[in-house]
Amino acid sequence: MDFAFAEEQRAIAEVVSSLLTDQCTGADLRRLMDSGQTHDAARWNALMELGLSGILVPEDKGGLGLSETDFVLVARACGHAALPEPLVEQAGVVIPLLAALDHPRAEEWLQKALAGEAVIALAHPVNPFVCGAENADALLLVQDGQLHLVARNQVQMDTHASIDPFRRLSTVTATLTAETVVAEASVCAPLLAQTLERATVFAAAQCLGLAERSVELAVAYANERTQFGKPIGTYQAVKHLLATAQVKIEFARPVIYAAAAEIGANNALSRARASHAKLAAVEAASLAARTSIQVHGAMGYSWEVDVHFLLKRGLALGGSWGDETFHRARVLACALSSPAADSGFAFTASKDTLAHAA
Amino acid sequence: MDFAFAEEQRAIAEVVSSLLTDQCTGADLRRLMDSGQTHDAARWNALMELGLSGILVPEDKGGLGLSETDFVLVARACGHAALPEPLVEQAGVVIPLLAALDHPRAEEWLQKALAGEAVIALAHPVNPFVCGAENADALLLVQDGQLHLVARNQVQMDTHASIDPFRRLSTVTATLTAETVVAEASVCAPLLAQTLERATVFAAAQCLGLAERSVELAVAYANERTQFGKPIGTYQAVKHLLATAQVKIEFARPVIYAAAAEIGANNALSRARASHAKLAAVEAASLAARTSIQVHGAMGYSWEVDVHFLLKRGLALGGSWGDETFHRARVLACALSSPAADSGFAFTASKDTLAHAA
Amino acid sequence: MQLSFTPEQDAFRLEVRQWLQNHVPQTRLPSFDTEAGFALHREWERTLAKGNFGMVTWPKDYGGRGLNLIEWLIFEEEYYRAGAPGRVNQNGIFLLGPTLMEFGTDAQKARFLPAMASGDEIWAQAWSEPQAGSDLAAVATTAVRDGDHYVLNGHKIWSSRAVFADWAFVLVRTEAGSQRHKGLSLVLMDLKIEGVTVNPIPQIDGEAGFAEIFLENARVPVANRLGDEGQGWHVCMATAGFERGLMLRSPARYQEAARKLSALYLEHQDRLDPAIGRDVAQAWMNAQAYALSIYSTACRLQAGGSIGAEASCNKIFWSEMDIALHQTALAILGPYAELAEPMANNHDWLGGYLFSLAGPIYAGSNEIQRNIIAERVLGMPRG
Amino acid sequence: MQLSFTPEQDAFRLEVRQWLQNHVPQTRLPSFDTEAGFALHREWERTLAKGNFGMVTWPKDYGGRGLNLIEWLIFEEEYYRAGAPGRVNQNGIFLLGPTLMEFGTDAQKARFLPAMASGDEIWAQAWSEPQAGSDLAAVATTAVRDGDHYVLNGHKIWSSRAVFADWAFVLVRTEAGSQRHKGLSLVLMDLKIEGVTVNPIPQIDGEAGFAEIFLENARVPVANRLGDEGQGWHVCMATAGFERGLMLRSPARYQEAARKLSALYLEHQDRLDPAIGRDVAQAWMNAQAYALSIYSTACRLQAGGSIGAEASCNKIFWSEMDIALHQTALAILGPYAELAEPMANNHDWLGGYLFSLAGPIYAGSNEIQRNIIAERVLGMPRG
Repeated sequence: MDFAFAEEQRAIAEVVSSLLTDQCTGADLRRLMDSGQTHDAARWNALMELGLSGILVPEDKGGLGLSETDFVLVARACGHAALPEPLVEQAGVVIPLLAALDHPRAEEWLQKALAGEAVIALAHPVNPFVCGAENADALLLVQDGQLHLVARNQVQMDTHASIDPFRRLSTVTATLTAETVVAEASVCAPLLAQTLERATVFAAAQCLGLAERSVELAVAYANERTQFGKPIGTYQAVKHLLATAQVKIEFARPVIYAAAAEIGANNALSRARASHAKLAAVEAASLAARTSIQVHGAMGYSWEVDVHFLLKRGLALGGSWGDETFHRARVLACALSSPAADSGFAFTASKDTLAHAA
Repeated sequence: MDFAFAEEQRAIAEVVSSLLTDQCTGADLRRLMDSGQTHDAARWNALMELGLSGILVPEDKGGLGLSETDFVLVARACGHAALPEPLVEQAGVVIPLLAALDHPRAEEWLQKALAGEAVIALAHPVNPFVCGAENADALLLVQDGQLHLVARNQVQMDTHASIDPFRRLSTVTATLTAETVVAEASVCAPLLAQTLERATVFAAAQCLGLAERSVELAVAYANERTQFGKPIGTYQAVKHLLATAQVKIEFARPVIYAAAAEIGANNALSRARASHAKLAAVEAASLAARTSIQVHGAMGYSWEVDVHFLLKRGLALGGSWGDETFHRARVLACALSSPAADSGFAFTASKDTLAHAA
Repeated sequence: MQLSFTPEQDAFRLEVRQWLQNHVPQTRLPSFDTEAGFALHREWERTLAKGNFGMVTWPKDYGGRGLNLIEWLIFEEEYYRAGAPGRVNQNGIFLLGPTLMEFGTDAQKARFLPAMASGDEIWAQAWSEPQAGSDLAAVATTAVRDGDHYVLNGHKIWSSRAVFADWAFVLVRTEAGSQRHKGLSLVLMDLKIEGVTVNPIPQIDGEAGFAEIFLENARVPVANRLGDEGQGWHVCMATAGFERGLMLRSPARYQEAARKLSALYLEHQDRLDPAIGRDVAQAWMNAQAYALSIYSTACRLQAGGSIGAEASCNKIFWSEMDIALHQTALAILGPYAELAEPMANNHDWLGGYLFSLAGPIYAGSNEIQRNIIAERVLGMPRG
Repeated sequence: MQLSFTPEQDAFRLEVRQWLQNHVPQTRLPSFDTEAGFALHREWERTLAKGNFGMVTWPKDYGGRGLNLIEWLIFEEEYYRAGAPGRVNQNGIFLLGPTLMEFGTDAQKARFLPAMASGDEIWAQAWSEPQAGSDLAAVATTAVRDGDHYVLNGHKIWSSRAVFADWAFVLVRTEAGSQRHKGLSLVLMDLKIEGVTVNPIPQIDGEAGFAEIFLENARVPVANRLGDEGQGWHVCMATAGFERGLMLRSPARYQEAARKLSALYLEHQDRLDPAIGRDVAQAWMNAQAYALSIYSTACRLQAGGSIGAEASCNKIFWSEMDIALHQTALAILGPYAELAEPMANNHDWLGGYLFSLAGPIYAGSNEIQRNIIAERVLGMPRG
């Protein structure tokens, strides 16, 4: 039993975090927003140069062969910066799926994606829209249970604006044939299920970063801004609002980390944990952003401060990769599944122990 | 449209309130509790001498012929004092039911009840227990849809203690025959339904009184008790806790009054209103009592202050006359019944208006 | 206690309903925080004025209908039920209009009220400053007397409607060196004069609902001062009383929102966590409770009562209800919630949610309201 | 990161489970805040001590098992899973025991620890006074030196377990005229000596979980002072650190409660508002989150870290979770919730609810914890 991250795991996230502190400031976000674009090529290239695209890809496929625990702090750092570019979606979700496909066309696109030469969007059945399809070079689509891989120029899309200035939501159609198939239904289903778990946990990790950043911004403002002759951060009401948000954060964090560590178990508890992580993180991000807006006063309701980016990203992630209804149902099913057994514990003791005691 | 109580309506409640301020203090409650009894005969007699037992009984049956609006402030005053004796249950619930029965035995017991010579308990199907059956002289029981009236000595009961020191909960059995019937099923059903509405609204009114008292006690304590060199009532955290409870109270109050005034409409909106009144009042009473306990600190968790009487009464009333599940279902049904129509308004305009506009 | 409408009230409701049926634009207008939307909303104000439905609560002498509060509530219910446009004239109707009637000279009333009522002049509020938000007494903008004019210098912020409005009522310091609440005055200023620069501030929803106003030697006639010199704080507080009290937030908007929420829930119920039904029921109850409370207060006021610190309870209640109601809608929409433009036929729940987030902040933050409740309603000591 | 147990940990779990299966009383003991219940719980402490399961976290030198934190969590999980009795010895295990080990003389350790471990001497805490609750530094009880003794005079209140306990650790002012945190000392006092009067205070649940203690010239040997004279505040804060930190509230009790809540919901599900399922799911999540957080902290502490102000987050979380969980249970029980004695086979949800209401108050009120989080975790300025 060890709940700590390894030195290297922290170091990887620190590298990403440093880069984003430099290149993904509020001013950078505002400039990108004003340009009407959703991605910044220079920042994307800089991120790709860190070589993290293959972090979850086995070494024999050209990746680093690391695990979700090695990436969860990176996802958190991306949330903290409200990063517009799809590092989490690519390195954490789509590329691992591509790497799991046993098909030459998938292999070809995998290598491009690993090299930072292509971005691949995934139309996962749990999401009614594909986020970032416009900027993608190829798309993974599901039809009749089969997974298809098609180039961007072979699809038609209908694209909507999101409240998040850096997201575009598309519905995608394409003429899919036997040639475009990259995985048969029997292979596809478990891979999509596994992908959903990863995406859920990494969405949660991003929300954790969003929540932490919202509180940081509010604290900095409250400590500086004076009203009635003293910093508003000295008022108990302001303190208690932020303390309440901080408690939500503190009790989302270990759930997210455990969900990342346990993802491989692929059982009812690990799925409930992923759902729990997302519900708790989305709630923490929402409360922290609303609290931060409130502490900032009218300023918080404007575009002058960065909180609105955090609020909107949290809102978008809340509805992606399964909404409240979806995830709460998974949690409740687990909570009610076998309340007489050991399921109440945080971790399952080994089967042997249980067998002995039975 | 007039939302105000008449002078006389306030005066009636004031008389009850004055009597209880004298004769139902915290010390009185503690003395009764120590005696192991649930009722104080002297206080009950004093209340009966006010002549309110027939307030909701038609004049031709020996009552005052007044309406629920005339009684709702009395019920609130009884809640405020955490009155142990069943003034609300008798004058507000059981006696009006008795008066609506067209049967000589009912008439006989009605006259005794009006004279303060008998207490009648009602086993309403919505309640699994009869409260106060032990102290009753007769009981109204329902079997196969018929209403029966039997003297206390004809029933067997199994009685349980309530967390509220002044309530006893009984399950009652009796040999019921054609002779004990006082209302046939066709008459009984609508009367029981009407009784439920009254009991619901008056339970809500009592909870309003409980909530108001809880806040009063907390404010008095907070203004007097000093910690760290100043009254704890000067701390923003304490103020905000109590302000939050007060907001709950302010937005339960008009719902309860409207529910009393509209009870005669006997339609989906009036029933939803009664349910809303009870849900809001129970929630206000619960929050106010918990807040008051918290403001009182360790003192609030002891029997030294009166808050625990208020907490327990609120808990007991919360589960009586329909619990959360029961009342929320009625509200939701109304909210979803015809959302395209005028049901969203607080009050229904006259049918003519709607007909014209249609 | 008599909770039903009189035949006259029913008749008035019918009149309003029928007029609205004939006049409300068929399609939703663009936001009045856009230039095109502002013009269309101004047109709508003119249409209302022609039907004498513009300033219904104003006395007849000033071109209103002289509605009492209950009639106003009926009007509002019908207005929201009909899906009529938001009121770009809101500052005039509820804040400056009543203030002018109470504090204005006859000449001021004659000059300003008709154009306000007709929609020809739309008004902005210019009170807050970067260092004077919740703490309004910290206002630093100066107005120095120069003959028949005041010369204004300063920086106003969070000025609602100011981007496209014609006039603003501005809180200034007319006594040099005065402190806090003393030495302030309220002046009525044409936003198009020299020395006035209005910069939009994009709001969280991307629209320019606020502006900052830079004043550099802007000259305002002394005749445009509202109330006596040095009485600005007093006049503002009277205005804030209108704003914070009954007037600003009619219950009808919440009842209409709760009704739409019920419809949304019914539409999606099959695929939803049934627990969301509890939130829908709660939204219905909240909207009802708010309406009943306002009807109750209206009756009391009509009987000669006055509104006091309990208005702070209203503020907290509606602002929290509004957020919760919209959160429920977004939970129902799930993955569709983030769409910047609502799906066909849908209400703009997302916009409403973002708007609701301002609720706890403006018109006196909820923290300040809780202090007021504790101190003035419950009688707790000042800190 | 490695979230599974070692074979040694599994083996230890099995050992605990089997011992508990053989020793936990078949029927629920009466509350230890009754005389009979206290005696039975003391017997249970003796049984635990015989099995060397009494003070499992104490070092072996002091008669404990020297369990590390993870092993302690496993022990607690098994303990709650087995439905074993509450620990009447809690003050000794978690508060005074560790404090004695840190601040006690060898003679004090030898005199007090074995009897504490065996259950032969049960300890009460006597810190608060009528005018010193949250503001503990306002302690007024005096201890005047008279030869080898201190002579104690004063009035202690909210003393947990004191009604039936044998000894108390008492915070007193040993320096006459000293102010606030200065001049305080902690002394160990036999509750049966002359000059000590213990009066039970009935709690909200009718039981005497608290007492007040009147001290009238009670003589305590100077040798029973814990720590240096005038160091009482320092010793208390160290003790409070144990209390507020990881130790007091093991996650297992909430996980067991959440498990029972799931079972209760399943039993009544058919007649319930499905929205209650959301509360059940939330209770499960809260209990899991709390457990994960404690496991995480335990790992950090074992790796040499220290627990800081984040313990305040724990306090707020468990106290609010506990109330919400029990409210959900009462909502499920509906009209059965008010029964003073639970129905057959049912958990005592009502008692648990009443107990949970003390959560936000004791061990540092949640208001104070929020100040600590804001100031020490978030770095906000003192008021």
